[in-house]
This record gives sequence, structure tokens and C-alpha cells, in this order.
Amino acid sequence: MEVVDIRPMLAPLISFVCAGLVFATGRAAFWRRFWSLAAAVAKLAVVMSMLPGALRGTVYVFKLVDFTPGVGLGFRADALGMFFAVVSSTLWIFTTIYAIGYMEREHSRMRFFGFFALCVSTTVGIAFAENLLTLFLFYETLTICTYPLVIHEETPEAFKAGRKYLTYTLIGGAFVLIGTVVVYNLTGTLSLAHPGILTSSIDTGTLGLLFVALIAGFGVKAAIMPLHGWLPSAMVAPTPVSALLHAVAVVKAGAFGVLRVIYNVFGVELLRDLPFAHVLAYLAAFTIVTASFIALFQDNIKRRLAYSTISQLSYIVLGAALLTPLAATAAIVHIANQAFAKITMFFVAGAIQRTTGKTCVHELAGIGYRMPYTMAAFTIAALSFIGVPLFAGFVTKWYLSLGALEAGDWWFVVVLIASALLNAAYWLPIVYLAYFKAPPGTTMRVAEARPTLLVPTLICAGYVLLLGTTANVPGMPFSLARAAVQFVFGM
Amino acid sequence: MIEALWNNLDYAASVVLFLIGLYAVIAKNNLVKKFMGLNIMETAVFAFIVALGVVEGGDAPIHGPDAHPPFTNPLPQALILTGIVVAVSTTALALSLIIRIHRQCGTIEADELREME
Amino acid sequence: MKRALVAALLIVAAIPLLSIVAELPPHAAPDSPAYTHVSAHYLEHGAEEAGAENIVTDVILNYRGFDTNGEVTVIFTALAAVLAILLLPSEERVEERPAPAMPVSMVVRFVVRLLAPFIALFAVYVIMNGHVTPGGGFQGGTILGALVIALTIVLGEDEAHRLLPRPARPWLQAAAPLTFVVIGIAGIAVVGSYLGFPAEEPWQWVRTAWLVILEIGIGVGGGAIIGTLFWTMEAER
Amino acid sequence: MAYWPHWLVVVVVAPLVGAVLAPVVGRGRPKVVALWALAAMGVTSLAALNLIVRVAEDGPFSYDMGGWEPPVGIELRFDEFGASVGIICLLGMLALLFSYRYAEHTLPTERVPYYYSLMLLNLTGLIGFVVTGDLFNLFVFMEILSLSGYALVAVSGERIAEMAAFKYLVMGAVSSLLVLFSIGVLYSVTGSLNMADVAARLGDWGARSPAMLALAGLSLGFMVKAAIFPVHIWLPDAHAIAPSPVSAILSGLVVKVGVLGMLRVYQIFYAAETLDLTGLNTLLVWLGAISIVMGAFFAIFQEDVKMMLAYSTISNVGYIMMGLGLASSYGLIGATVHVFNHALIKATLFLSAGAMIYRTGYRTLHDLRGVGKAMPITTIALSIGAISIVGIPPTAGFLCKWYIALGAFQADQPFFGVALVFGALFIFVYYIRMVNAFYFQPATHPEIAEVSEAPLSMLVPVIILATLCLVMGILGRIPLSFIEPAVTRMLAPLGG
Amino acid sequence: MSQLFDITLIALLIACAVAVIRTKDLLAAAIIFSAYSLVMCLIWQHRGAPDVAMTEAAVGAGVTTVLFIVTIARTVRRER
Repeated sequence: MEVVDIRPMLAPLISFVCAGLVFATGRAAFWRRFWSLAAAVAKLAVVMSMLPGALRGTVYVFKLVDFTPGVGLGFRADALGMFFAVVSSTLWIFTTIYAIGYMEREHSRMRFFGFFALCVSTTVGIAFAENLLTLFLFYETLTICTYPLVIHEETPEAFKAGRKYLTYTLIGGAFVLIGTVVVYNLTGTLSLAHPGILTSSIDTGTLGLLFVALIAGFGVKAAIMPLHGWLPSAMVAPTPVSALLHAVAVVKAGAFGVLRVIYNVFGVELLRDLPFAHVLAYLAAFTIVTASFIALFQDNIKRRLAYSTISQLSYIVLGAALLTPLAATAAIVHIANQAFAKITMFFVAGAIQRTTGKTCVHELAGIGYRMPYTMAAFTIAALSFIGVPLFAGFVTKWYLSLGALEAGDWWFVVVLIASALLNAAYWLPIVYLAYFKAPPGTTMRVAEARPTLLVPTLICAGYVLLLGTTANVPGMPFSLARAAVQFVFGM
Repeated sequence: MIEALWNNLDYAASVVLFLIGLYAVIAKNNLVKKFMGLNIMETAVFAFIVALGVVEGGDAPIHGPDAHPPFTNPLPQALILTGIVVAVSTTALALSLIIRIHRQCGTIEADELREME
Repeated sequence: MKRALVAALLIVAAIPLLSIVAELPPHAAPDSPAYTHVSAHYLEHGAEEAGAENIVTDVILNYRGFDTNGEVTVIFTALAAVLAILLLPSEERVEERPAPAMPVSMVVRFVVRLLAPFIALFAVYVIMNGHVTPGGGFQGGTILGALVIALTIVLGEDEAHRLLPRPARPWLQAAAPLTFVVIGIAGIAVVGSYLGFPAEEPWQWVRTAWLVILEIGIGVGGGAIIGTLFWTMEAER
Repeated sequence: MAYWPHWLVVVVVAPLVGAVLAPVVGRGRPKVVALWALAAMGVTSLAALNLIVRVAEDGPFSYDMGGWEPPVGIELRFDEFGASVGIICLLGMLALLFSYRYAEHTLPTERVPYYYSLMLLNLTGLIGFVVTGDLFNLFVFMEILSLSGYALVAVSGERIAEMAAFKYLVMGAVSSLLVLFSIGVLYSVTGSLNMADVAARLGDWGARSPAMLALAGLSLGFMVKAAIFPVHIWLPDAHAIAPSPVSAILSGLVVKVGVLGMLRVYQIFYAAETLDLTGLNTLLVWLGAISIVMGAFFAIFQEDVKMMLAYSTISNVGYIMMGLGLASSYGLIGATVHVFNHALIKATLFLSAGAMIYRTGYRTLHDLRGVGKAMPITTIALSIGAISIVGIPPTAGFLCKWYIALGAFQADQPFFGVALVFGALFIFVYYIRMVNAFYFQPATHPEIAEVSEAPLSMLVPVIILATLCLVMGILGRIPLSFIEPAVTRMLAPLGG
Repeated sequence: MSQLFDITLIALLIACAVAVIRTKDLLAAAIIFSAYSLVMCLIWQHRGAPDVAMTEAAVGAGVTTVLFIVTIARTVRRER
């Protein structure tokens, strides 16, 4: 059931207006904070108000002007989009609170918060995009809006990272644009309202190139190897930015784009007859293992997190590429699972850096005594990544394995197990170091991070637990994911 | 072709003059000379267009008591009157520019000017 | 080297050009498209429809009057351009002028002074008779301009500047386009289209009058502009 | 609804009257002459508005000069492409407004009226060029705008300004002659100068080679005016040296004369159906692609802001030429809309850069570092322009890129679609340098922080233009739907 | 006869054009250019275009040449 409603447009608009207000009045700290928080809350409220309807299967649609015949700026809150929007707007609140604490003594805070809001605005725009062109529009805007955040430090290193980031993502954007143009030229529509708009009447070579273009385009932000190079370098950005990039906005936008391409542009039916998805699945599997392996050797916490992100994102891609309902469920819920766990970790890394100045793994010995709550949150997130039952990550792995078996590709299960082991191998030593390796001769006093840093961390960690334990309770994101899957597979 | 050219001798002459002028514009170094070349090109084009209006045994297109047809084609002539004015306007502007260039740089040779840039 | 290359290229370019112009409608043929289409109309009806015995004048001022409107704008553009580039700021202008580059001999001076009124008269004749004989506004205007130039050389600039009084100068320079606009608007008022001329029976004298007014406008404007161009370029040192 | 028919005359004559009377009005009163010029453009804009409304309601219409029916007389013709008169008026007004301070401070008082006069003449030429339906009249107006253009480049009096103007003049004059020569050839085989009539009679003359020669001459002539790659050499110096409001007009509008001329000529040849234009189209597409890349390539090595912008014009004209050469409906729509949008964007860029140069006195990226903090509004406008010209959505530039790329795929030439999209990335490289320098890098000259925001007469045009860059991205469909019928009509003989 | 006259004039025209380009002395070149214009003017008169011929005589041979001479007087006389 489709309902015309302004709310899908209102959600990105709120953050957009917030950005404008921040730029207008943001020299004063109070107003900067006030607008950021107020917009975050207002937006969450708007998104949440659509949740009951979305769970009932209502799709809210709002169309603005046409750009080209039949395709215009349009917003559409279907189950998949709602899922992404709920996750990102929830996390925006926490990231905002955290950022207020984290950025206290930084320069150019107005710019930071303004572009921060713009990023979230575009992310929700991506979630609610009604057609591929609108999706592309927000996808490109997101690239531009994150640039000032990536180079926030204004050091040569930051400029280099920013250049790298732009090079990768803009080339990706160019691929998406070409793909979009081709799709429009072939079909005359770009709507994402159907389970697939391409048909098998188009010749396979064209479809193959199209698949490569679109997946490569979105795959850059989803950091599928070998398109991942920008992500570790972008770690020079302030931690809330990293959190935003890696958990909420940028990378998820890429992964979400991949989902859209597979489910709404090509459609599961069509892809089953073609070999491309299978190739993508292998690529994802390769990324999962390789990125985890590289992560083992990273000493800088944030770099280790970056490679972990690369690996985790490919879970989503793999789930999508397997083309079975269970795998799809796993792919979608992993958007949330990975987001909450990863943002927890980044919050922890940032809190440690702000509180103690430490940025490397080997410096963390005994930190568990000093910052017990923070490290507890870290442990929860780590366990989730490993895939221990009761934690969010387990849900993903379980369904993904089932999906792989459903698809008859048992050896992807092996990949998942290997990944779990590797995850254990690079997360558990940190936990071990933190709790059981007190540096000799120093008595550790508890010196936790500031509340603005600590509270969001703990809440996010709590969410990870919640997602892991109550996945099947009605009203949780999981049911949204299921609704999306039912639509995609025509169940 | 040679015979056709012989019949269209005016056209051929215009083409030759046009190319002579173009040669000066491209190959000459002195700006004044370049512009003389451009003027030759202009007159060549004018000659071409006037030649379009010529008629075997045609008289000036002025109806008077003692005038009798055939008359030459008045339209190309009218166009060229305009064209000549345009040409002299361009020349005036170009020559003022040359004067300014000379005052600023002390030379009007293209290669020396290029070195100064 | 460069010159030889350019020459060679141009000679190569000449071959296709020549072969194509050879395929144009034969020169001077009375049945060519150029002669039988629009121009035939001009030649046949020009004198009655457009009001001047000189068909070229008909075409310039009446049939294609808007072109000429553009033409006088082009020469005004040249004037504005030269002035915008070369016009000296007034503080620089007061400084003492050096003597003319070439001293002018007594004989020349005398002859020019003697001939000046006759030249002016000839110019006026050319202007006023443009619609019946060869010549017209611009030709006459150029003669006027040449007269100004000659007088400047002979009398010196300060004397010659009096020929065009300073306050009137911008008006005179703008005379040609302004005349066109005025006649054009009169055309809208009387005939209902820009640069339209009345052609019905009792009003043909109006048409002739307008043609003469246009010629005078072009002549005065052209002369003023050519004179000013010369002065401005000459004053630059 | 009945319309007063004479607006089509007013739109040409009003700026003309403004121009010829500017020296009369403005002797020794530079402020008055600015107002006078604005008033003249105001009347023109009013006329343009009436015309656009009329063409939107009733479709194309024409006006017979002097009451002579074409082909005997000159016909003014206003079709959907003629709506570019609107953008000419808009940019003209804003550039004149912007000139207010510039002319007052930079030019000797005596020359100020002539500066405005030349600006208005340039606009007259542009408008006349767009609305005339007669080939020779087209040439006359082209000369008005070219001559005034050459002079406006030189007017700044900077060291190499005259040389740049002279280079521009020589190439421009040669190209004008080519155009005139080709008009002569067309006249000789058709006996007419009216465009529609020429199109109808072009097939009558047996030999095709004269028509081909005319097409080649016109194309080459207009390519020089449009500064397509191998014949672009006059452009960078001229556009960089000229006063900023002039650069905005030159880059935004005057270069488009080549494009619009091409478009008009194409209409003739498409309608005549005597020649196969495939070869020329292929050439155009290739030259367009090369221009995109070369323009971007040279721009990367520039330090001077306006020089960069000038090279970027070459790239963007490359887009347009590519769209023209694709000869598919989307490609043509993209090309024509880019004529409008590029005018907006480039004017934004040149005017905001001009405001910076006016305030700081510096013009290289290195010297202008940190200007973003001192002149926030101007810099934001410049950034919007930069984003827009690269074609990042949702700005005006994106739509054109989208349509031209779509046109490439529609015409089954996917290579050029890909080349276009990646060419745009190339362009981004130097704009990001610009944004980096203005916002993120530490100031080279500490005193730049003391500079105040541009004066209001400069700021207002810049703000209006930057806003339009954004708005036209969202509402881009409006000019598009406007152009569509014209493009369909033009391509109708091709069966597409 | 008329044909011969034509050919002579055209030959003269081309000769003048070449001379304009080859003469190193700019003042001389300007004078030759004036002669070139006059020859052109003769051709046009002969072709039945007196209006154009008259204009060319006044403008091409007259004003343009004067402007060239003024320019040469203000700049340099010899080409290098």
C-alpha cells in the first residue's frame, strides 16, 4: 500500500535545515549544539513515526519535480529504506552527543557540525531515494559533504587522505552515473519501487557491464576489495567522523547501494540466471578473509578498525549476492548490527585517545582498569564481531550461514568460520591486554572518559546486546528486514 | 575543371587573394603586416560576393531615364557596402590595439612580444 | 621554414577550394539562383516599392534597412572601442603637444583650405543624391571624414577640433544609429513595422524624405566617427 | 491572447539606444551612466520576458522588418532557442551591476561611458544574433558583438591585455570572414539569405560541393568563436585578462555564439536534407571530447584563478559540442541546456573570483589562500559554482552532464558518454585545488584576513547567480521542457 | 577585349597583394595597399557595381590607408 506523505522528504530536510542553521548561527557554541541535538531528535521522531506503518507494509511516497521524463527528485520509505534510515538516525543522536564532547577544543567547529548534519541529511536521502537518480544525487552529495570532515585536521596527511578519498569515491560516483544512464536508456525508468527493472531481454554482455559499473560504483564506498584503498587512509579524520564514515553514513551508503542494485535494479529473478552475483559473492568472501588477515597486523587501533570494517561490510555484500531470502535477511540486519558494534568501537577508540592520548594497540596494556566501562563496551562489541551467541553479530552469521547452505554453497560457511576465528584473533588480544596485562609498577586509578563520550558508548553497546538477544521480538529492526526480504523475493 | 575555373575567373581570383592574405596573417611577424593581410582577405571575400552579382553585360542597378536592363544584382552590392564598413571598423580597432601594444612593449613584432609574456 | 610550411599548406588548401568554386553557378550567368530569386524582385519592383531609383539604396535603406542599422552600430562600436582603449584622461591631455610629425607645405595648406568648401559641398551632394545616383550616406560621410582629417593635418588639431564642438560631439557620433531608431519608430507609428516606409499614393514624398533623412544621418554620423577615430589615434603618443 | 508585436524589435533596439546614448548621458558622470545602462537592460529584460511568455504559449513567431515579407526583407525569428535572450538579459544586468564599482575604481572617468557603451553593444549583438532569421543579419550582429568583445578585453589596460585582445581579434576576424564567405556561397546557390528559405532551396542546385564548402566554412568559423580545441588558443589569455564582469559575459555568453551559430546552421542543413552530416558530427564529437580533456589538462597547471576558469570554459564548450555532434535528442537537449546553465555557472565563477581579486588584489591560488574566512559569501558562491561546473548533483551542471551522457548512449556511442563522465572528474581536480586553497590552507598573506566582504553591488549578482546554480539543478526540467519541442522539430528530418 | 581588361586587372590585383606582403617598408606597403584597393575599385566599377566601387575608393583606399599611416607614424616604419 502506497501513501503520499511528506515525511520521507521531511527527514533529510530536517538535517539539511539544521546544517543551514548551524552555518548561520554556529559561531555560538550553544546554538550549534542546540540545533544539532534538536534536529537529531526531531529527525528520529519523524523516522520513528513512520515505523509502525512501515511494519504494517505501508510505503510512504513523496515526489517532487521531475528531472527528466518520469524521473525526478522523489522519496519513498519502503521497508529496506526505513531500516537504513532508522539505523542512521538513531546513531546520529549518539554521534552528535559524542561529537559535542569530542570536538570541545577543536578548531572550525561550526564547519564540522554543519557538514556533519549535511552528511546525515544525505544519508537519509539515500535511504529514502525513490529512484536511482535521486540515489545517485545523494550519493554524490555525500561524497562532497564528507570531504571537509575528512580533511578537518588540515595537515598535509589529511589533505592526502582527502584527495585519495575523493579520487576513489568520485570515480565510483562516475561509474554509478554511467550505470544509471544506461539503465535509463535501456528501460526508460529508474524507479526503485519494483523488485527489479531490468529484464532478460537485454543482452548478457550489456547486463554484465552494467552490473560491473553499478557494483563497482557503490562498491567503492562499500570498500569491496580491491576498491577499499581510501578507507584506511581516511582514518586521519577526527573520531566522530570515522564513526560516521564507517558505521553510519558513507560505507553503509555504499552497501545499501549494492543492495538496491541487486534487489531493485536487477532483481533476484534475473540475477539467478546470470553468473555475476556469484562472482560478487566470491569477491566478498575474499574481502572478508583478506581484510581480517590484514587487520591482524595493524597496531593503530583506528586502522585495525578500518580493516575490520572492510571485512564486515563484505558480509552485507555476500548476503546480498547469495540471492536467498535468509542470506538477504542477514545482509539487511547486518547494516544495523555492524553499525552499532562498530560505532561502539570507534567511540571507545576516541574516548581512549581523548582521555589518555593512546592510539596504538600495544599501549593499551591495563587500560581496562583505568576505563572499565569503556572497555566493557569494547568487549561487547568485540564479542559481537566474533559472532558469539547473544550478541548482534551472531544473528548475522547464523542467517548468513543458513542462507549459504540454502544456496548450496557450503564453503561460504567455511569462510564465515574462518572470519570468526580471525576476528577473535585480532580483537581478543586487545581485551586480554586491557584487562590482564597491567603495566608493571603502576597503580591504576579509575579515570573514565567524560560523560558526553562515555554515555553514547554505553548506550550503543547496550544496543548491540539488545539486537543480539531480542532479534525476533516484533517491532525490532529485524521484522523490518523481514518485510523487505518478503518484498524482494515476492513472498 | 580548368574551363569551369576560367569561366569563374573572379571566384578563382578571390580564392587566391584570400589565401595570400591568410598567408600574411599566419606567417608574417609584424602586427601591422598581419593586419594588411587580413584586409586583403576581407577584400577578397568582398570581391567574391560582388562577383556573385555580376551579370553578362549588366549595368549599374539604377533605374533612370536612360537605364536599361539587364542590371547587375543589387543585393550583393548592398551586402558589401555593409561589409566594407565592418572591415574598416575592425581595422580601426586593430590599429589602436597595435598602437597601445607598441606603447606598452616597444615593439610590434609577434615573436618579440611572445618572449615578453 | 615556418613560412614555407604555411605556404605549402595554403597551396594544398587552394586545390579543393578552387575545385569547389568551379562548381558554383557560372559567373555572370543571368539564370543563376542568385539572380533569379530575391534580386529579381528588387530589380523589378524596387523603384516603385521602395522609393529610390538606385536599387542598391533601396536594398540598403528599405528592404534590408535593419542590416544597415546594424552596420552603423558596428562603426559606432569601433568608435566606442577605440575611445575606450585610447582616450586619454583629461589630466594627460593638457600637456603641450609636439609639432606635427611632417611639416605641411604652404601650397598644400592653401589648396586644402581652398578646396575644403567644395569638398564639403561634394559630400553633401553625394549624401543627398544617394537614392538616385551611386553613392549615399556612408560614401558622403567618408568624404566628410576625409575632409576633417585633411583639415586637421593642415590647420592643426586645436583648430580642427572646432569643427565638431565638444558638447555636440557625442550626439553627432551617435547620429547614424539614432536616425535609424527614430525612423524605425516612426515606421512603427505610421506603417506598423520597424523601419517601414509609407508606400501608398499621397505619402510617397514622406518615403523619399525619410530616405534622405537616413542618408543624412549616416553621412553626419559616419563623418563624425571617422574624424574622431583619426583624432584619437593620432593623439596617442 | 494578443501580443504587442514589436517587443521583438524592442529587445534589440533598447540596448542599442542605451549604448549609443551612453556617452551622451554619461559625460563626466560615471554613476549616472551605470544607472542608464541598467535601465536600458531593464527595458530589454521586460521585452525578453514578454517574448518568452509568448513563445511558451504560442510557439515560434517572427517579425518582418519594414513590413517586407521574407525572403525579400529581413525576418526576426523567435523560437525556443531564442529564449536564451532571457539569460543574456539576466547576465547582462548582473554584469552591469557588478561593473558599477569596478568601472568607477579602475577606469579613467572619461572612458567609463564607453565601457558601458561597449557592454551594451555586446549584449545588443548577442540578442540580435539570437533573434535574427537572416544569414547576413546574423553576420552583422556577430560583428557587433565580436568587435565590442575585442575592445572589452583590452579595456582593462593591464600589461598583456592588448596583446590578448589582438590575438582574439585576428582569429575572430578570420573566422568572421569564413562565415561571410560561406554565407556568400550559400547565397550563390540559393539566391536567398533568409535561413528558412535557404534551407528550402539548398537542394535545388545540382552540385553538392558548394553546400559542403559552406558548411565547412561556417563550422570552422563558429568553432573558432566557440574556442574548440585546436582553435582555442585565443581564449585563455583574453578571458583571464579581461575585467571580471567582461569575462563573465565573454565566457558565459560570447563563446556560446559559436555554439548557437552552429545550432542555427545545423537547423538549415538538417532541414535541407541535402548533405550527410555524419562526418561532421563525428568530428564534432571527437573535438568536443578532446576539448574536455585538454581544457581540464591545461587548467590543472594554472595558478591564476581566472586562467583556470578560462580553460574550464574550453572544457565546457567541449561538452556542448559533443552534445551537438551526437545528434540525438537527449544530446541536443543537453547541449542547449548547457548553453544556459554554463552561462549561469561561469558567470558565478568569474564574478565571485572577480570580487575576490577586487578586494584582495591577488589573483593566484597561492596568494588567495584563506580568503574563505575573510569573504565567506563570495567564497561559498564560488564553491557552489565549482561544484556545479563539475556536475555534482543537485546543481545546474549535473543535468546537462546527465543529458549529454544519456544522448551518447542513445546515439549508440557509449564511449563518449564514459569519456564525458570521466572528463568531468578531471575537471574536479583543479576545482578541488581551488576550494582547498580558499578554505583549508593557511593564508600566505596574513593581511588577507583583514579583507572585508565584497561591496553590495558585487555581492548581489554573485548571490543571485549562485542561488540560480542550485535552483536550476532542482528545477532544471523547466528550461528542458521548453527546449524539447524545438529539438524535436530540428531533428525531425532525421527521423529521430 | 573586355576579357583581356579583366585579366589584366586581376593580375595587377594579385601582384599588388603580393607586393603588399613582400614590401619591408610598412609605409610603402600601406601605399601599395591603397593602390590595391583602387584596382579593386576599378574592377567593381567595371562590373557594374558603382556604389561598392565608390565606397571602396573612399574607405579602402582612403580611410583605411590613412589609419595605417597614422599607425605606422605612431609605431615603427620598418618590418623586421
